[in-house]
Amino acid sequence: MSIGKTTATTGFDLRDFIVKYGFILVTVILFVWFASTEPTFRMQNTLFSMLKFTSVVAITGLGVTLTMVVGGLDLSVGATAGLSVTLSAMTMVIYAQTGPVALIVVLLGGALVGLFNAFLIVVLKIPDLLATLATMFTIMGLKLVPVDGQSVSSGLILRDGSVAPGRFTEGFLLIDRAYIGPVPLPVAIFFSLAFVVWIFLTRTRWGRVMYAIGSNPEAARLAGVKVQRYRALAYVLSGVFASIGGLILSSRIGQGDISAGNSLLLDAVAVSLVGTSVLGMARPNAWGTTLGAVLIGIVITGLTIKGFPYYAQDVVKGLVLLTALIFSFTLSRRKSRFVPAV
Amino acid sequence: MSIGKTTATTGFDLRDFIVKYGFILVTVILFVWFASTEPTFRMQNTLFSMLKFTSVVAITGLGVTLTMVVGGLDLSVGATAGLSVTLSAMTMVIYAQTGPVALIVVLLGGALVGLFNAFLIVVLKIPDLLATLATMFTIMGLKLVPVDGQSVSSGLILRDGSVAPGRFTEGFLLIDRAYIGPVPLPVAIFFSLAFVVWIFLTRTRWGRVMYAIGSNPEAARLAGVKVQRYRALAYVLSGVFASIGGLILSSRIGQGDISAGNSLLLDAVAVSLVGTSVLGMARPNAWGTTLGAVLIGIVITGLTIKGFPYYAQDVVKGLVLLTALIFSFTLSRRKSRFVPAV
Amino acid sequence: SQGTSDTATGADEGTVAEATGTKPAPFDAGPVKIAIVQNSGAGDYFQQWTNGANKQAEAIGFEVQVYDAQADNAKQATDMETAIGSGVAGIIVDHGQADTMCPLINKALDAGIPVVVYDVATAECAPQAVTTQQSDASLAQAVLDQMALDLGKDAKVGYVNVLGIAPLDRRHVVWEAIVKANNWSQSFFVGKFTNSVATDNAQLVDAALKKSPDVVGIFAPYDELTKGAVSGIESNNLQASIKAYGIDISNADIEIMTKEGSPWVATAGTDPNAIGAAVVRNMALEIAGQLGVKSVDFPGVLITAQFLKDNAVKNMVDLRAKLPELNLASVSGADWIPAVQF
Amino acid sequence: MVSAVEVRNISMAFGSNQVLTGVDLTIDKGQTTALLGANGAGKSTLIKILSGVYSSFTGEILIDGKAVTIDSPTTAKAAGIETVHQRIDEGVIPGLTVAENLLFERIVSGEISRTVSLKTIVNEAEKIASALDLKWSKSKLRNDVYELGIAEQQMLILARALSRSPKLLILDEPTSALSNAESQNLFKFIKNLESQGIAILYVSHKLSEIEQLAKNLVVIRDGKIRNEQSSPFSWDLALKEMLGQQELGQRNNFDYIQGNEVALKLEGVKLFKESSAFDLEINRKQVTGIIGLLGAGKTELAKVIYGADNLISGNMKFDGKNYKPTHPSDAVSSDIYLVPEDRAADSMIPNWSIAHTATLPFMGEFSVKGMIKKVSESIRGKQLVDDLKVVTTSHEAIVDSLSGGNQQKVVVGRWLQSKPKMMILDEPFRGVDIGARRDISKRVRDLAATDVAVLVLASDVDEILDVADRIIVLVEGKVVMDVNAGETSKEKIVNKMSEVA
Ligand SMILES: Nc1ncnc2c1ncn2[C@@H]1O[C@H](COP(=O)(O)OP(=O)(O)OP(=O)(O)O)[C@@H](O)[C@H]1O
Ligand SMILES: Nc1ncnc2c1ncn2[C@@H]1O[C@H](COP(=O)(O)OP(=O)(O)OP(=O)(O)O)[C@@H](O)[C@H]1O
Ligand SMILES: [Mg+2]
Ligand SMILES: [Mg+2]
Repeated sequence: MSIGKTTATTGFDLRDFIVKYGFILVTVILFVWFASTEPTFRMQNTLFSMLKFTSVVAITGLGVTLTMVVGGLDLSVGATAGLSVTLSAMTMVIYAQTGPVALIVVLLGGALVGLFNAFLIVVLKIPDLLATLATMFTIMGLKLVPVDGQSVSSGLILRDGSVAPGRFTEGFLLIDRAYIGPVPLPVAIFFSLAFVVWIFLTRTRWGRVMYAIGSNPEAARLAGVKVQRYRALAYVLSGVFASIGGLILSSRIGQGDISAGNSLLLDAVAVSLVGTSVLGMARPNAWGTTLGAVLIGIVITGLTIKGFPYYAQDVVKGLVLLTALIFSFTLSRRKSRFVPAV
Repeated sequence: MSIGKTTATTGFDLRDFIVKYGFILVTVILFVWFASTEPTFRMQNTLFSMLKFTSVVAITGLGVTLTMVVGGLDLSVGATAGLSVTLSAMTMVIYAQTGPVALIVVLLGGALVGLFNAFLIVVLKIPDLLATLATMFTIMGLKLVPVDGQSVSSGLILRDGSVAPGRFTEGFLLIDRAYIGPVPLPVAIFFSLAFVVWIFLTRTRWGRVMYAIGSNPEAARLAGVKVQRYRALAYVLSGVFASIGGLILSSRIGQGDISAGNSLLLDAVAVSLVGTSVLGMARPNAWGTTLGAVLIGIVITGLTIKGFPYYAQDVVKGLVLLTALIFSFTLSRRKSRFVPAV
Repeated sequence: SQGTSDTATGADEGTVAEATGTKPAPFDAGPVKIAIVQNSGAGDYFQQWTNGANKQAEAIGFEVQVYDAQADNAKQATDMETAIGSGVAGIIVDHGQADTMCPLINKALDAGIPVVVYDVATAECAPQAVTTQQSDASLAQAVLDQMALDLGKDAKVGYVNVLGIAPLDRRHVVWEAIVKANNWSQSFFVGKFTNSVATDNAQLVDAALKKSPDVVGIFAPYDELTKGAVSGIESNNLQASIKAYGIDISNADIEIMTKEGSPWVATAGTDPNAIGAAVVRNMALEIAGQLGVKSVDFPGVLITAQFLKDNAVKNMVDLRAKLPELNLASVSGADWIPAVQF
Repeated sequence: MVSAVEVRNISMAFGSNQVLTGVDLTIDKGQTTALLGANGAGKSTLIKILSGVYSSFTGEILIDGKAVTIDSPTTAKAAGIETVHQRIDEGVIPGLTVAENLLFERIVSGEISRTVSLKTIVNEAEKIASALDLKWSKSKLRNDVYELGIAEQQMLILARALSRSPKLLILDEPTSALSNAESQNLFKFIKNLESQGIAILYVSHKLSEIEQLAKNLVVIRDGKIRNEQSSPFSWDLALKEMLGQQELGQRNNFDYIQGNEVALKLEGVKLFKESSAFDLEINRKQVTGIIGLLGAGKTELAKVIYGADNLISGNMKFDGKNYKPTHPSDAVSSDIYLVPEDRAADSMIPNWSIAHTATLPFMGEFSVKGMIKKVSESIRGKQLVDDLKVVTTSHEAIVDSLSGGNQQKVVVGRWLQSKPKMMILDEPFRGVDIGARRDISKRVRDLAATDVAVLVLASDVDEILDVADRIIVLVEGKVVMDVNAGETSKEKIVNKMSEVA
C-alpha cells in the first residue's frame, strides 16, 4: 500500500486530477487531434453519425452495466440483440404485422431472455457468467431454427412454398432514420437511456441498493434487501436494453440479418468495463459506459477517416484503452474493489 | 450458513451423487447415444479426430484455468493463439527459417504476451479483465501490421515486390499430423498438459497457494505469499499454453490464417467455466476443464455426424451446458465461493 | 443421417428431371455415402448451396454427411480427417484454404477416395482432385464492366474489401486492373471481416464517405460488404450521387436492390442452389468414372437493379425464371442422373 | 530481561491522517506485553508495521538488538514475527479445507512441499488443532473452512500462528470472538510459549485478560505512547491515559427492568436438526441477554428470528400475531432488526462511506419517490459519528479505513438510530474499547426503556451482566437457564454454560 505525502489539501493535485479526468482527457485529445487534422471529422453530420453507430453498443452496454452493478455480467446481450433482429423481421415479414407489433414483440423477447437468465441465476443458482453463456449459445442457435438459418427479407419463400407476405414497415425503418430536431433518433434514445440509468444508479434508492448487492450481497441481504429480486431486475433490464439495441440494428439493416449482433457482446462488455475507470470511480456506472462507447466511436470514425486499415484501428483501440486504464488504475491510490475481479 | 443434513454417512445420497457425477453422466450418456446410433461416431478414427479438434480449445482452456485459479481471467488467449499462427507463418514463410526456430519464436511470443499481461496487472495494477481485454485488441491488430492484414502463405508477395522465400516446413506440419502409437500428437500433448496442470494444482504447494490467492489474496499475502509473482506466473503460463494451442492450429492450417483463433476465446473460457462444475468442486480445475473440452467435442462431433445444422448445434451446446450446470449448482448444497462471480 | 436442412424455409424444393439411363456402378447397388466438408454453412449463400447439394444428392441416391466447420479453418481440417476415416465413397470440399486442405485432399486421393473441390485453389497442390469454381474473375469482370460503363473514365471511386480471403483476393485482382484501365482514383479502401460483416462495415463506409462524399461509385465485392456499403451511403443521404456495385445475389439482396432509390445498381451472381447441385453431379460422375475433366467453371451472370425492376423480380424463384442462365441444370449432366432444376 | 523486539521512533500517516507519531516500544523475551488503547488509537497500525503489511513508515525496528528491514509479510516472518490480525477474514482462506488453512504457512514456506496428499495434511493438521484443545475430527478438517463459524475460524488462525515458533507473537484482539472457556485455553497456551522464551504482544480491550496475562502494559492514545507500567498495574492511570480528555462512562449500575408484555413468542423451536425443541418468550421493555459457548446456537437463533435462516421446526408469534419471516426484509418490515455478529462479512459494504452504510437498511425512509434525500442522509451520518464517538475524519470517510472498533460502532450504531419494535444484537461489543462498550450498553438500555424488546447475544459473561435484565443460557441449541440478572451470579452462569445438555 502506498501512502501519499500529505499534500496541502487546498492545493492542486496533478495525480488526482489525472486519475479523475485522465480518461476524459484522452477522449478530448483524440477528438481535438481528429478535428484539427480532418475537416470532415468536425462536421456536425459526422459527429452525429458517429454517435448513431455508437448508440447500439452504448445502449447494450448500459444494460451490461446494470448487471455488473449487481455483481454479475450478462454475456447474452449480443445474442439477445441478434434475436431481436430476427424477431422483428419475422413479425413484419413472415407474419405481416405492423411496426408497433414488431416493436412490442422485440421488447417482450428481450425481457423474456432477461427473465430466463434471472431464472437460471436466481432460482437455479447457476453463477452469472455460466448461466448467461449457456443462454447465449442457446438463443444464438434457437433464433435460427424457425427461419432455417436464413436471413429474413421480403420475398423469402416459406416452407409451404408461398412467398412471405410482409415487409419492414416504413414506420419501423424510421427508428434508425428519424430525427428529433438535428439529433438522430437512435442518438436521442441513447442519451435519454444513459441519463435515466445514471439517475437510477446514483440518485435512487434502488440504484444504491444494487451497488450494495454488487459489493457484498450478504450484507445487503441482512440489511433487509431482497437481493434476488434486484438481480432479476438487472437481468431483465439488460435483456430489454439489448433488445432496444437490436431494434435499432434491425431498423438500420432493414432485414432479418442472421449475423446481426454477433460482434456486439465484446464491444458492449468492453465499454462497460472501460467505463468503470472513468472519473476514478472504480465501479460500473452509466456515465462511464457512455463515455467509453463515445471514445471507441471516436477512435473508429477518426481512424477510418484518416484512412487507417481495420487492424491499425484495433491496435489504436487497444492502446487508447490501455492509456485510459493506466490513468485510472495505476495512478489511483484507491484500491478498486468494484471492478469485477472475476 | 446452511447446516448439512447428517445423513447416515454410509448411505447412498442420490443428490450428492448427481452433484458429483451429473456432469460426467451427461457426457457419458451423450457419448453412448452417439456411439449407438452412428456407426461413424464409434470409429477410433472419429474419436481421435474429435479429441484432436478439441485439443486446441482444451490446451488454451487449461491456461485460462490457471488464471482463473488466481482469481483472474485471461481474455487475450484467443488473440495470442492467433498471433502464434501469424508468427510461425512469418518465421517460416517470410524469413525462411526452420520449424524449430518457428516453434521457439511462437512459444517466446506467447510468454511475452503473458508477461505483458502480468506487467499490466501486477505493476500497473489494471484489473485483470480490463488489462487482458486491452491486450487482446492490441495484439489482434498488431499481428496484422507486418503482414498488411494478409494471410501469410507460400507465394505471398512482399512489400518490396519479391516473393516470400520460405514455406511451412514438413517438420512443423508434423506437429498436427504425427502420431505417438495410435494417438495423434496434439491429443498426446493435450493429455500430458492436462495431467501436468492437474498435478501442479492439486499436488504441489504452488497449486495450493494459487488457489489461496484466488480465494483471499489479502490473507495469502499476510501469510507470506508473494502474490504478485504467482499472478504473473499464471498469466505467463496462460500465454504459453495459448501459444501451444496456436502452434497446433498453425500446423493444422498450414498457413498464417488471419482469422485463426478468433473463435477460441469464447470456447476456452466456456470450457474452463464449465469445468468448475465438474465433480461438484465449484472451483476452476484441470480435470474439469479437460472434461468440459471433451464434452463440447463430443457434442459438436456427434451432432455434425447426425447432420444437425450449425444453429441446432448451438442450441444443443447451450442446453447441454445448462443441464450440467443445473446438476452442479442447483442441486449442490455447497455454496461456491470459487466460481467467478465477476 | 440426412441433413435436416432439406426442410429449410425458403429452401427451394426444385424440380427433379426424370433419369433415362441405367445407373452405373456403384450407384446400382443402393445408396452411396459421400461427405461434404464445408468451410462454413452459415449465411444465405451457403444455406442455399447446401440445400441445392442435398436435393441433388437425394435425387441421385447419395447418403450425405455434411461437416460444417463454421468458418474455422482448423476445424475444417479435422472434419476432413474424420470424413476420410469414415469410409465414404467421395468427398466434396466446399471452400477453405488451399494450404490447409491440399495435404488432406491428397491423403484422401491416396486412400482412393475421389475428391471434388469447390472454390479452393487446389489445381497445383492437389492436381488429381476435381476443381469446380464459381469463377470469381468472371463475376468481378461482369459487374466491373457494367461499373466502367456507368461511370466512365477518370471517376472517383470507393472500395470496400478485405484481403487475405481467397475469393475476395481473386476479385481484388480484377478490380485493380479495371481501376488502372479506366484511370479511376480510389478515394478510400476500407473493410473488415467480423462476425457481423454488414453492420460493422456500415460504420466504416459511413465514416469514409464523410471524408470523400464526392465519389460516384463504390465497389464491394461480397454481398455482405455491399449491404454495409449501401447502409453507409444511405446514412449519408448520398444515394442520388453514388452507385454501389456488389457480387452475389440472394433474396435479401434482391429486396435491397429493388428498393426505391437504392444505390445498389448492379451485382453479379450465380445461383448457389444450382451450383450446389452441379457440384454434386460432378461428384457422381467422378465416382462413376465418367467425368473426364479436372476442372469445371460456373460462370457468373450480371444482374442489374433495372433488370430486376423491369421484370418484377421479388426473389430468387422469380429471378431464376427470368434469368435461365443461372440454372446450371445442363452442366455436368448424364442420362442416368436426375438433374435437379431450381 | 532481554528485549526481543525494539521499536524506535515509528511514525506513519494515511494521507493527511497522522496515525502514529514517534512510537518507542520494547517487547521483552518470555513475557507478555499488553497494548491498550481506545478504538482508533493506532494499535492495529503499529502491529501491521511490525508484521510487514505497511512498508511506508519512518523509524526503526530492532530484533535482538540489530536493526532489520521489515517491508513485507515475508520479511517479517523471516525475522521471526508471527501475527494474528484483528480481522478474521485477513486470515482464513475459503475454498481451502480447514486442514490446509491450518498448515497454510508451512505450505507457503515450502516446509511441507513433499506432503502431497490431503491425507498427510489432515494428519498434520490434527496435531496442530489439538495444541489448542480443538478436538476437530478428520472429516471436519476436510471441510471447506467456510463452513466454520466465526469463533472456530478465530481458533483456527490462532492455532495456525501458535504452531510456528516465532521470536515475537503478536495477537490483535484474539479473544473478541471467543468465549471464556476458549480464552482460558488460549491463555494456558500463551503461558507455555512464554516459558519457551517467546515474546508476546497482546492487544485487547478486556482489562481482566490483561491483568491475567501481561507483565507489561503500554497505553497508546492518538498514535503516541502515553504510559508504560509493569504489573501490578494501576488501572485508573491506564484508563485515564487511554481515554485522555474523554470521560469514561460509569459502569451501568442500573435498576433491572422486568418487562412483562411478551413481544416475541417461540414455540417448539429447534435450532439444529438433532437438538431438542424449546419455548421462549422475549419481553418488551427489557434487555434479554443470551449467552452460550461457541456453537451453542446464539447466532442461529438470531438469524432464525430475523428470517435470515430457516426455522427447522416450531413457530413464532410476534405481538400476538403469527410471525413467519422467510427473508430479513420480512423482519425489517415487522420492525425487528438484527446487528449481525461478523461486521466485515455481514454488514460492511467495501468502499462505502459511513453515511451510506448507516442508511442502507432504511432506504425507504431516506428517499422520496425513490430519489435519495442526500441532506437527511448526511445528517444521519454525522449524527452516527457524533453519537458513538466514531474516530474518523468525516462521515464521508470510507468504512474500510476505520479501525476495527470504529467499524463496529458504525454497524451497531446504524441500527440503534432507528425505531425498532425488537432489536437483536449479536456480539455487539466485539472489538470496541471499554468506553465505547459502556456507551453502547447505555444506548441499548435506553432503547429498551422506550418499550422495545432487546435481545443481546454474547459469549462473554461480563458483557452480558453489564447490559441484561434477564439472562438466558443456551447450550447446544437449547435453553438451560432463564433467570433475572439480579438473581444470579457470574459463577452460576459459567457453570450452566459448560453443562452438557
Ligand atoms: N447440534 C448441532 N448440529 C449441527 N450443527 C451445529 C450444532 N451445534 C453447532 N452447530 C454448528 O455450529 C455453528 C455455530 O452456531 P452459532 O453460530 O449459532 O453459534 P454461536 O452460539 O453463535 O457461536 P459463535 O458465534 O460463538 O460461534 C452452526 O452454524 C452450526 O453449523
Ligand atoms: N487503510 C487505512 N486508510 C486510512 N486510514 C486508516 C487505515 N487504516 C487505519 N486508518 C486510521 O488509522 C487510525 C488508527 O487505526 P487502527 O486500526 O490502528 O486503530 P486501533 O487502535 O487498532 O483501533 P481498534 O481498537 O478499533 O482496533 C484510525 O483513525 C483509522 O481510521
Ligand atoms: Mg485494531
Ligand atoms: Mg455467534
